[in-house]
Amino acid sequence: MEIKEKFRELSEEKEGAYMAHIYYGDPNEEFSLSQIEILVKHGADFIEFGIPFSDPTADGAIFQAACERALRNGITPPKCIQGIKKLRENLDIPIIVTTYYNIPYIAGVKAFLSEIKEAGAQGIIVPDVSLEEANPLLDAGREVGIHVIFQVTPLTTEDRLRRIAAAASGFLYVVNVEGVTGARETLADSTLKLVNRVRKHSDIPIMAGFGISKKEHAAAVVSAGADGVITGSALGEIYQKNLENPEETLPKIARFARQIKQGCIKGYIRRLNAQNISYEEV
Amino acid sequence: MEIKEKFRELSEEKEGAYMAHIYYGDPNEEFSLSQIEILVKHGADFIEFGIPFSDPTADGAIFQAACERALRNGITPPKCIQGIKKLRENLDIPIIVTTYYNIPYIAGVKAFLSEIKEAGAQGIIVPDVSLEEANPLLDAGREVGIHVIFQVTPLTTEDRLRRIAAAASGFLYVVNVEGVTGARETLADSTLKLVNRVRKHSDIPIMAGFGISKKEHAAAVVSAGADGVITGSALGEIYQKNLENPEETLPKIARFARQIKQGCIKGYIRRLNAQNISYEEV
Amino acid sequence: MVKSKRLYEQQRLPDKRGYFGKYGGQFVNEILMPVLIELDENFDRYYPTSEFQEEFHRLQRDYGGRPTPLYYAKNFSKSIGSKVYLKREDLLCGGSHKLNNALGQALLAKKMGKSRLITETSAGQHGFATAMAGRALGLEVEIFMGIKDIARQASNVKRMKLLGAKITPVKTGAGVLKDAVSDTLREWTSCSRTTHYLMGSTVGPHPFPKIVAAFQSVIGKELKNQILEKEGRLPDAIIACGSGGSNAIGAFSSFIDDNKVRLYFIEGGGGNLDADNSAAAFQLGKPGILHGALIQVLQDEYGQIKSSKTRAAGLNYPGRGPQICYLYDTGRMKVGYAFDEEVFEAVKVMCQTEGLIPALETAHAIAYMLNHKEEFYGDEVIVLNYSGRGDKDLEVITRRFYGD
Amino acid sequence: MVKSKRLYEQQRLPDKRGYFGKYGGQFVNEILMPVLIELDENFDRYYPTSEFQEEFHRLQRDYGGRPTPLYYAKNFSKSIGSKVYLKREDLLCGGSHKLNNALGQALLAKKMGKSRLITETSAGQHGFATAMAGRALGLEVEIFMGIKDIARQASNVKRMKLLGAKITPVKTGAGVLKDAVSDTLREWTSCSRTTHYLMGSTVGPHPFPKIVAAFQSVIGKELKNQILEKEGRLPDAIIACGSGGSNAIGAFSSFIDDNKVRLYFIEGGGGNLDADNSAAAFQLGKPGILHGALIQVLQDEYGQIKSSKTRAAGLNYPGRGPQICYLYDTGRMKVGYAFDEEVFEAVKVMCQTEGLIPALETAHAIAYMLNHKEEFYGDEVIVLNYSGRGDKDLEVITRRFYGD
Ligand SMILES: Cc1ncc(COP(=O)(O)O)c(C=O)c1O
Ligand SMILES: Cc1ncc(COP(=O)(O)O)c(C=O)c1O
Repeated sequence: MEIKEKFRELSEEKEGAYMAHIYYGDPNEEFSLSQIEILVKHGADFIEFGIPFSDPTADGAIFQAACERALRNGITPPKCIQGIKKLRENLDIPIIVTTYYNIPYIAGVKAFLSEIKEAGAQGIIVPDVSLEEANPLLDAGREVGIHVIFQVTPLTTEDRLRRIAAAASGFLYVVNVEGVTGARETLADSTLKLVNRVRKHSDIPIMAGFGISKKEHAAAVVSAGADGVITGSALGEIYQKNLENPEETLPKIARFARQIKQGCIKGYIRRLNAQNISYEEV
Repeated sequence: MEIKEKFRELSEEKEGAYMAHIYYGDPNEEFSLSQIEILVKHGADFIEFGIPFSDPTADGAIFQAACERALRNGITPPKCIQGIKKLRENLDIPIIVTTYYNIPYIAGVKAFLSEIKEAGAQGIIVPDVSLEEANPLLDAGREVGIHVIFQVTPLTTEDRLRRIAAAASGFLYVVNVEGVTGARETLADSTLKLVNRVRKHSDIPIMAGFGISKKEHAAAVVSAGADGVITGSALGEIYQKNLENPEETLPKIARFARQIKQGCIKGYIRRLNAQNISYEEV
Repeated sequence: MVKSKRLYEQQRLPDKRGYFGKYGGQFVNEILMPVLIELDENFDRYYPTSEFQEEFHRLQRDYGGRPTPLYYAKNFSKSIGSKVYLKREDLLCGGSHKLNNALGQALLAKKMGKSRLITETSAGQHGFATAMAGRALGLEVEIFMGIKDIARQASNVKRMKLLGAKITPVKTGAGVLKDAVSDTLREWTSCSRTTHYLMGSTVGPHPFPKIVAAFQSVIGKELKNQILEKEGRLPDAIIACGSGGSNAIGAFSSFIDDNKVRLYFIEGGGGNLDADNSAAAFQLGKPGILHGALIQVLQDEYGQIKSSKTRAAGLNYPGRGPQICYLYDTGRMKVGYAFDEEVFEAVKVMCQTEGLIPALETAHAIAYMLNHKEEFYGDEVIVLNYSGRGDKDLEVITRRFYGD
Repeated sequence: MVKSKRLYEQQRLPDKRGYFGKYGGQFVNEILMPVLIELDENFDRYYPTSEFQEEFHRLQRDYGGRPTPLYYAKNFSKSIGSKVYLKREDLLCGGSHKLNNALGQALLAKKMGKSRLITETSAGQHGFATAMAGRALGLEVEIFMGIKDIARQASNVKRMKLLGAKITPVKTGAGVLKDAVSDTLREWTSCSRTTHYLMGSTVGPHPFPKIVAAFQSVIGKELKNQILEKEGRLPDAIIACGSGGSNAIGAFSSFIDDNKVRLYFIEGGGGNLDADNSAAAFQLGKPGILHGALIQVLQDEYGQIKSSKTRAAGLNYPGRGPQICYLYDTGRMKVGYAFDEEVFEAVKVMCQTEGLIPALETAHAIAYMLNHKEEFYGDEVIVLNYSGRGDKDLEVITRRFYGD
């Protein structure tokens, strides 16, 4: 399913979007596949499919450990791409690949994007590619038909925001940086501000990520105007507690996904309420 | 007995002089007293009576250890002076005190010389007083009646030799420095040279010391023109091997003294022989 | 090696985007972009002012001990067969060239209103230099250090602690420099408003390679004056060890346009040139993106970065800085390497000829000269950038020679 | 303190017999007299020549790293309440002022045709400096070191060994510096034709105090120019730690005639001022003869020399050099002391204010200032002779602060 289509579907359903981020192959491919299946079954609208990298500088401790384990257990980019293919056998929702730039760079950017496209991915996030370095990625993405997802932060200047919004496709990934927005400001406030700033330049959907681990976070962020939320290390935290038998944590993961998705729905309703648009409580 | 008298007596007997050097109080006073008694009984003509000092820089390892032990066992300069007094009860030969300058300096040079004089000593050797620093000692010595014994070495320049010979009284102590006279030159050769150099300036008796531990050394040095020899650490070496019961080493010490004294006698005869002066074999 | 002079005109590189030829750039998360832009602007704003220059100069001179001497190593020269001068960065406060850069960036951070410095360190030399600079300028210091390096560089860890720096152990990855850099970058994303990341070498995203090179260029400036005074001419060659390249670039800086001055860059050969046993990125690596820049880097076929290996902690980084990569690519600079065992021998030779114990890093350049005497002629004047003293490596060196 | 100017005219002291007032002299065995006379004559012959001066200057500059900076320690000044400058002898090659003298004497020994240097060391700083100077000038080196000091200064022992110096353990006495000096004197008597005894401080028989003071006087000469440049006037006080006194005399040298410049000399207080627990010879000693000179020295009622005690190995000597004794006796110089515990605190203060880890010896002067702030006024300019860096003491210092 195309990204745009998914957002249209969700807005028709009056739901915020939920994207779940995992690193494929941690601790093994089988678990990643089952985990994704469960996530989708219990509410995920997008899968952020991480291809592990040796030096994931934009990730925190949980995902660093995930990458390390996956690599130690033999995961490679080709195996990841195989994984996407396998998922596609029964999965329709958008898959967004996340990896660090050296992986596509070494494979050849265009070749890499073609391969993930062919495997069934819709977009790519490369957290260590700034707008300044994005041209090769953007060119290849356009050619191949892969959305290049950009990140913005509350610190991003107006000028950059404009230029990023212009280059962006699929959606914008809003990073709520801890410590940057000031202690007293809430997650919702800072999201609201950033959404308003983005809206001046573009109508592109906005997904808010980093540090979302509870229904309330999701609800707050969506009600403040985000089109959806992304959870990452919160998931990793669950199964990392039982790495011997990670499958045993799947029920917890299911519960977590349901919670976040509920938050996305509640937040959407709250926003509509605030805007005085009539709605039906789900 | 006065120093001069002793030398006269020895030349009448046609014997080289033997001075035995010990540090008093090592390992205890009783042993030092018995040791001196034995030395005198078996051939020593002079006793060099060492008052232990904490930093005997002109002494080698054997005598350093001797000083350290004696001090650790509680010896003090006053006890040493008491020791001289005790010796004088049955001893007639000259006693030459050896110590480092800080001992008389702290006691007061003149007071110190008076005390040792009173106790029965005839001379003093202070190995760390150069001619340049000797005036206080010389003045006090003259006043009190204690000979100040100087050392000369093969390296001593002609000018210094002249000045030292002029200041000297009692005898001159010739130090045969190891490593200075060259490896091929024998003990006798270097002594001969130095004796000849001294003789240009003075008729004062010459005693050769440092490194003499065998009859042959003594004979060689005396035959080369020295009036006698001094043994030091060779004695220490003997009793240090049995510090628990040093008295057990006294027979060895006796034998050693006899050997050295025999060397002194033989050397004297050899010299006379070489000078074609008639003599009677003893 | 007939390249146009302009190719090497330092002043023109990097370009505005931070590129030296194809190397460099700003491969970082959007979170860091505003910070890097702020840094670049502030550097361009403060650095050229006479106020900054004077303060920097005073710190370098009075705190750091600059100028460092250029020493004609007569005895060592005999073992090489040409006239060898040592540029004595070992005499800089702290024992290596690292303080040049630390003082410069700390001063810049202060001007920018930051109250805290973070950085990473491997040999501990850069961390120690940062801790000193922080204290001298009244800034807090936190240092990220791989757990393996913490164990290997115990004495520098003690030094940093004594100066009140917070040491944060990095357990991820192999627990070495590369991992510490990653962690420091992460930390920076959460505190950049108050905190400056004091990058320790000519690596990382633009403008770091430019800034570090500027602060280290004092080495080359002094060197040029000194050699002209002593020899009346430029040297025939300059040789430096390196990983990121800051001491090398510092020494080369005033000579890049003089094609007749040969430049040598010596990296860590490690145990041997087998895949996982070396730090020789020019021998075993290829271009890739690590820590914010496109550089020559050790990696596998898929682009996963590999850990480097060498006994010299300060060379134990899988990437070469962008400017060094560019100098190599254009043929302006020759690269070489030395193996650990050769390096220990080189330490011995320097100790016994000149009475100087070099850092293991520095000893790489020494080892290269000893093993490639044929490249240096009898009438030549060579300058070896003597980047640091070996005190920090004393344990390792003596264990190697005397066991335990 | 109204003394006639001539009293302090450096150039006139010592007199021909090596006396500073009543202190000094040549209390040595006749064996050494010809050697000392030869040394004195050769020093007077070579030292003033421009050839010697140039060679010495070049070594000091290019090998040693002179001039050392005069650093205005702004942050430390705040803790004192006056303007404090540090004369940075810690930046000299090897990490202390000791190399000034070692290079000078090694050069002299070479001119005299000697092929070997012997010396003793306690902190290891002087031994290390001698090993360096020996290597730089191609002379063999043997170093006598008390067994206790060998254990305490393990890292400097390693350094000296690496430079190929022979280390001879001294087991006699208390196995500390005083005993090592005695052993080196003994050794010298047997090899003086080929060997120079490179005395490490302004102690020993004439001409050593004179020679060492001359070679260290570069500190004061630089200091005077530097303070005049920075402050346009002489300092109000100069403060230095010491035992033999070489760093202090070096720093004082250009100011002895300027009565307005107060001079402070700080000795090792040790644990406390109880009889056997200190190195404070001015507090607990009296005039006596040790190691060839009449000096202020720790001793018992009979004149047996006592061992000193302090955590700073370089101050652990029972005697003060003759010139220091004289400066004290004439009232020109004030003496003070600092206890071990105060010294450790002073290390901490210097680390945390200026990012500099001082040698334990140097920290005595720092401690004195911290504990006697009332002696230094707000508008005063004080120079602290920062004689060495604390690397050699790192173990002891960190064990004190962090345990283990
Ligand atoms: C003494 C010394 N030399 C060289 C280096 C390598 O750094 P760079 O490549 O930045 O010169 C280091 C790094 O710690 C070092 O300590
Ligand atoms: C750093 C330092 N300061 C001071 C001293 C004391 O020596 P002096 O009294 O000769 O200056 C030493 C001796 O080793 C030392 O290492």
